[in-house]
Amino acid sequence: MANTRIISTGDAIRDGLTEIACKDPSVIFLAEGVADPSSVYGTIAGLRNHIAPERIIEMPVAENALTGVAIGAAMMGKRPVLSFHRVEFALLAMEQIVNNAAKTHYISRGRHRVPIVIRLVVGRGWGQGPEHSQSLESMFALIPGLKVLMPTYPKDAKGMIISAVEDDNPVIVIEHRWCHYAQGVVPDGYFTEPLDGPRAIREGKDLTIVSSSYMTLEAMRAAEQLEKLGVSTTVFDLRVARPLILDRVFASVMQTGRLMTVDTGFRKFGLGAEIVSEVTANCFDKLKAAPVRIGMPDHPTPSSRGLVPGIYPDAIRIVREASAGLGIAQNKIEYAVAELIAQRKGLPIDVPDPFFKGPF
Amino acid sequence: MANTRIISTGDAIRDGLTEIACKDPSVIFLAEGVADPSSVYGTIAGLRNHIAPERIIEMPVAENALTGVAIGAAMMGKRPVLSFHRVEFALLAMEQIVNNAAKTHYISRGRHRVPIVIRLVVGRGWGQGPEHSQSLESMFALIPGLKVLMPTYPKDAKGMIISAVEDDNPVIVIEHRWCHYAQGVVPDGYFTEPLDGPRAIREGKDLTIVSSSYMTLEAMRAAEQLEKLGVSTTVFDLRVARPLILDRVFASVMQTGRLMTVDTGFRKFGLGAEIVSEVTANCFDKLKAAPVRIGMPDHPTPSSRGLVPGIYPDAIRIVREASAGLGIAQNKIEYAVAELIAQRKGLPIDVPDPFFKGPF
Amino acid sequence: MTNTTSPHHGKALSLLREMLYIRLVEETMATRYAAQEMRCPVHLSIGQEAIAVGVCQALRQSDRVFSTHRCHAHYLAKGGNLNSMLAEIYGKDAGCIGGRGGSMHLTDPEKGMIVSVPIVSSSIPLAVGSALADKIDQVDRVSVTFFGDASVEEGVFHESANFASLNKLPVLFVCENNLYSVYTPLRERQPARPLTDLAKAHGMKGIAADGNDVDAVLAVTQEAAEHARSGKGPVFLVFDTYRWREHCGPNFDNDIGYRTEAEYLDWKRRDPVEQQKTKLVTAGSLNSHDLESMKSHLQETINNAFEFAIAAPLPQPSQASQFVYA
Amino acid sequence: MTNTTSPHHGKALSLLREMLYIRLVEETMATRYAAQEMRCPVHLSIGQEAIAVGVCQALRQSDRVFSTHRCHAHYLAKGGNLNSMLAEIYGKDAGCIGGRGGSMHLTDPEKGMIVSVPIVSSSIPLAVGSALADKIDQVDRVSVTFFGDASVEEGVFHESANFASLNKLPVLFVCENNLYSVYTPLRERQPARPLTDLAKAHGMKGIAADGNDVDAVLAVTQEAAEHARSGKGPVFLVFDTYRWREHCGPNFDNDIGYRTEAEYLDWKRRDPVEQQKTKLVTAGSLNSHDLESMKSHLQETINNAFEFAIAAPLPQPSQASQFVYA
Ligand SMILES: Cc1ncc(C[n+]2csc(CCOP(=O)(O)OP(=O)(O)O)c2C)c(N)n1
Ligand SMILES: Cc1ncc(C[n+]2csc(CCOP(=O)(O)OP(=O)(O)O)c2C)c(N)n1
Ligand SMILES: [Mg+2]
Ligand SMILES: [Mg+2]
Repeated sequence: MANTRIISTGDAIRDGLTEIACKDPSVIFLAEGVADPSSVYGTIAGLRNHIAPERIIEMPVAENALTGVAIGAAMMGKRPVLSFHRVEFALLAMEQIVNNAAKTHYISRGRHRVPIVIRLVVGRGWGQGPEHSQSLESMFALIPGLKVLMPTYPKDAKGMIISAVEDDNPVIVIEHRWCHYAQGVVPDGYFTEPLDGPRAIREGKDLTIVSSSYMTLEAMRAAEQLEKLGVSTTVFDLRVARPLILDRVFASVMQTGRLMTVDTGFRKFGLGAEIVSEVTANCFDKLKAAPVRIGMPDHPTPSSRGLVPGIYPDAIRIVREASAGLGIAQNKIEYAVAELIAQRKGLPIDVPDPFFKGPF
Repeated sequence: MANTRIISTGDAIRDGLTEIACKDPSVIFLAEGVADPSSVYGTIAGLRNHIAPERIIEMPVAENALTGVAIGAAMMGKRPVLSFHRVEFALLAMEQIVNNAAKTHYISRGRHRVPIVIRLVVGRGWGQGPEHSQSLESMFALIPGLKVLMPTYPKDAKGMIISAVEDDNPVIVIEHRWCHYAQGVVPDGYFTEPLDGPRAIREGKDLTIVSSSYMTLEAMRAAEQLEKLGVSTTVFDLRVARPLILDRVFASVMQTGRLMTVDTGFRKFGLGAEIVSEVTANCFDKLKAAPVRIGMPDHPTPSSRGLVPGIYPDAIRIVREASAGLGIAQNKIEYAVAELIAQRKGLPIDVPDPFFKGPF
Repeated sequence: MTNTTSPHHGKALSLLREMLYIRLVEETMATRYAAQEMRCPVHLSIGQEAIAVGVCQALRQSDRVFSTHRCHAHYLAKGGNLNSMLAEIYGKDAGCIGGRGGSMHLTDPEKGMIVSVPIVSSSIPLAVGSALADKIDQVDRVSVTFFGDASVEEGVFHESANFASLNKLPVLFVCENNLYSVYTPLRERQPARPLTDLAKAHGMKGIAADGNDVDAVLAVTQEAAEHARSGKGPVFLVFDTYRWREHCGPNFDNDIGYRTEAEYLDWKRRDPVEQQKTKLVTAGSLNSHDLESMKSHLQETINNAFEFAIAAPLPQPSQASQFVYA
Repeated sequence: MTNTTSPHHGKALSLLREMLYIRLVEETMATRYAAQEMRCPVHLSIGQEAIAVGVCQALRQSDRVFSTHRCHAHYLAKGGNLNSMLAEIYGKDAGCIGGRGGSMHLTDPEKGMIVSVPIVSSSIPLAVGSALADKIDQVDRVSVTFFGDASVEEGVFHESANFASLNKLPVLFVCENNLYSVYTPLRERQPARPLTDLAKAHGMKGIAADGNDVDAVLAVTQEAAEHARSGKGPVFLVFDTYRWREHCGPNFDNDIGYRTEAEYLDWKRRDPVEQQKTKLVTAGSLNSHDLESMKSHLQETINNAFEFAIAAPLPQPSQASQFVYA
């Protein structure tokens, strides 16, 4: 078996990209500051030591054209990895993404393929403000022809990013900036993870949670506390928002009768809406209560730390909403909440939690 | 009372825009071919006879900047009406729409307002193909700060478009090209319709349908046949996809226990997902069956008339899916379907139906 | 195209034949459109044929072309299969993409007709991406993006031009300036200045030539292709021309008021096909008999292709859900 | 800004004071940033002050400014309230927008600082829209859009320029060319050519001047504003300059390798504040005592503003859901 190391999701993504870049000479990289001292938060750092400089392409601040350029190169046999520092910048490239990336294989009756990876980072913390913090995954999940990934944990992220580059379809990878800090055990070298949808990372019989990206870390913390309250919880890390394959979730809800979805993006019109609708359609007779959705509130995200309390869903909210329908004594709930607060050790609201550490 | 005439939704929109343009000198118009012989399918024709030419502004083929220009003018006191011939063209302007249009009021703590109207037309028929036929309302409905309207009937469309222009928020109006042809009685002169959400246009006690835009016309045809099958149906014309106010729908489902949503856009991640999730959350105990969603299938829309049968939802599909759970004899269903087919009088699949005519 | 060319025919004659071929294809389409069997929008290039032909004749088969909503001429000039084109426009399974796209999406990858995209300017960066791939692989291929005069109004044109110029990519940006975007004249969309100034803004070589003179188009494109192929960077080519018929559809529309019959007649006098014919006749390399036989040969091929397309079966609805994912 | 100006002070002195004021505000920010109380990204303009000041001094209060992520200097130069700015950056309720945006969204509409937008080039068309409104209303106001050298890479810049030029709108496109986009030098993002060629491409007047010489900036902006105001159309102004500190944050970063200390020192020798100081001293209109008193006056105002911002209360979480809809 391969050696392993404890590294962060950000480093795992870098390692994965480096592996596949070394393995497949058709992989090319485009980004603003592609080889600068930061190299997209270090996630594409050091490529120059491994591959020819022609494959590392600086992009002017021109997201729409450069997405099209990457699509054109992909149609002609390259495997471009395009990295944007924020999801928002991809709003400039929606036409290329929705039309040329998503539909060229279809329209060409399979003659062309668009094996492009577009990485989008969700900002959070340190006053990012309303235009550097949006998590718009449902905008991309809406579009047939795209694949949409939301990796959470280091090992999974490394294997998924390699699979994404190897996939013959356009793949949008939404990376939460705070996931970049999550630590975990990751095998060295080349390996892939299947892009096959939600994965149960904790099994329980009373409640099914489907959470994505950073919210999975909060859901796992919540599940620990819920266990103490006597609620045994299955947590699915969504991983793949499109194609959305929910069979395992159906099977779980068939047992638990209860579903909660937790999005990093907006609650309204978020991923949770589709998941809840499908689960309701498939598990109607087994549902013990209406599924619950958690996500960002229906307004832009302000910058000030004074304004954000209560906006970002967290383990506390999950515990409160999950225990609501289950007749758990209020004092027990408050005890669990107090423990969650204590875990944060007084850290300000706008920096990543200390619980990120530790092997998964 | 005002005089009335029977006109089409397209003409009603033109009349509404002309009324408000005459009433409010701050209303300006921008479009590609703003005053050409077609003038956006005639929906902004003849303005030159009513208002100063400076208020009718030709736009170069530059959707992103011109959306920004309209937003800038709106912030400075104008009420721009921007018309795009296809929803797809707005994909180029998503950054301006999602950031500057939707958030400037919020970010400026209410100091600025963006009273802009952006009209987007959904294409259908005559081989439009995959990039001239998309109905992407859920992309816009996702964004807090926007209002999203989907007018269907002539009178409502005229009143709603006037209300949209008078509204102090950015309003996206998604107009289905086939709705443009729908005929109905419309009062002359100035009047408004409230932008207050779904409206029941038919009342029944067995089933609640929430349909939007062109699909409401199909839903109404279906409801007529369902009546003959003994299923009494409430049909809500959604009208407003954001803000999504569903109280009346909840009240109806509380009675009927059954919900069906019918979208012009994709079924997956469509408006129906949010509606179903909310209704399930609010009416769980009264639901007799899992809500059913109908919408476009999970692939792009091809051009050939040979490929589209079965793709666009229609009255026949609504009748079949609605009667499925209700134990209606198959021969009765086939009879209703046959009648719906007969109503089309052998018309090809890719042109609007004859049932568009007649006062509503 | 048709394989009637014998080796002793000169380039000039083959240029004429290509243009005539495209002209006849589209005129036949225009005639037959009223039958309502071509059930998709059509954007004809009648009057603009010299550009497609002149440019493509300067290319190698391995060079790549990227086109727009107005793609028939590019498709044919690059050697695209006529049967597949017409079957596509008739929505048939035998269409180049099985009826999925129709007239605005013509594709024949084997012939280097990579893709046509009906969103204005949307295919421009694709051509640049193709050139980037070739540059990385050190292949001496040229990628060509055809577009109209309105396309330079879209930001993505500028973004693409900047990137192509910066990286000295082998791209030809071919602007067919037919003076209109739908019904709107150029002067109502752009300030007055030579379109080649757009090239200068991006540090790129720019050349303007008469788009109705196929020899001129061929000559400057050869120069440009040589420039791009040899690693000197992209070239922006501007060809003035005129669309004879309506923006979308088979009819003439000089009566509806957005342009004058006089303007049309002025351009019609400079018909690229007639001009080339006259050149050849004057030079004594073509007589009216040869011309007529060329015409009837071409028309026969074309008629056969129409019959093929009309007789061909529609695709099955079940195919509509195929090829969403590779 | 501060109201210490007495009428006999000349323009030159007030230019110096404005620049010094901005310099001292940002240097104080840099010093205090480590306290981790300004919890948002900050993009400092230290080294670039002459452009904000020279441009804004050529404007009327009723003229409008649209800015970017790097907006502090524009905000202050246009007369924005310092207390409100610092409170905003400290995330306080008294901030110019109540802590909703932070450092990249500074706004003071009463002073004509209409909006700052941190998406590159996103505010450019807003300024054009403002000018369109004024043109329709026949108001002789000028709208100014400040942006960096990378912004001209975005298509929306070109689309905006084309439209403004076509309609002869009173817009000044002010490009602050500090040679970098984050860590990437201009030469790795754009081909070599004068930036003013971008103006020509859009049939627009373009002027380049030394962005570290406030007199030069003022002079060309006065000329440009006069041009735009009198209906002759927009003007593209290019000012070369240099950002002294890191792209985002309070530190120097010449050690990390994307640019050289030598380059920085070269530009530092052309410090806009020092140059103006020298001019005044040489002309005998300023002595070191006046200068020191000016400085300490300014610093006192600034310190008070920081104390105000630090002491001001945070907004209430319940406010976060307000003002979604008007
Ligand atoms: C992004 C976008 N905006 C608008 C349209 C509608 N449209 C289709 S063709 C066309 C005119 C384009 O003019 P030009 O580029 O000069 O090409 P021509 O039709 O003259 O060949 C327009 C505006 C579109 N297809 N895509
Ligand atoms: C559309 C978009 N792409 C990328 C970014 C990230 N970004 C923020 S500032 C910046 C550099 C802009 O450079 P320039 O316009 O020269 O302004 P400067 O920072 O030098 O003042 C970049 C790329 C962004 N904010 N918006
Ligand atoms: Mg044209
Ligand atoms: Mg810069």
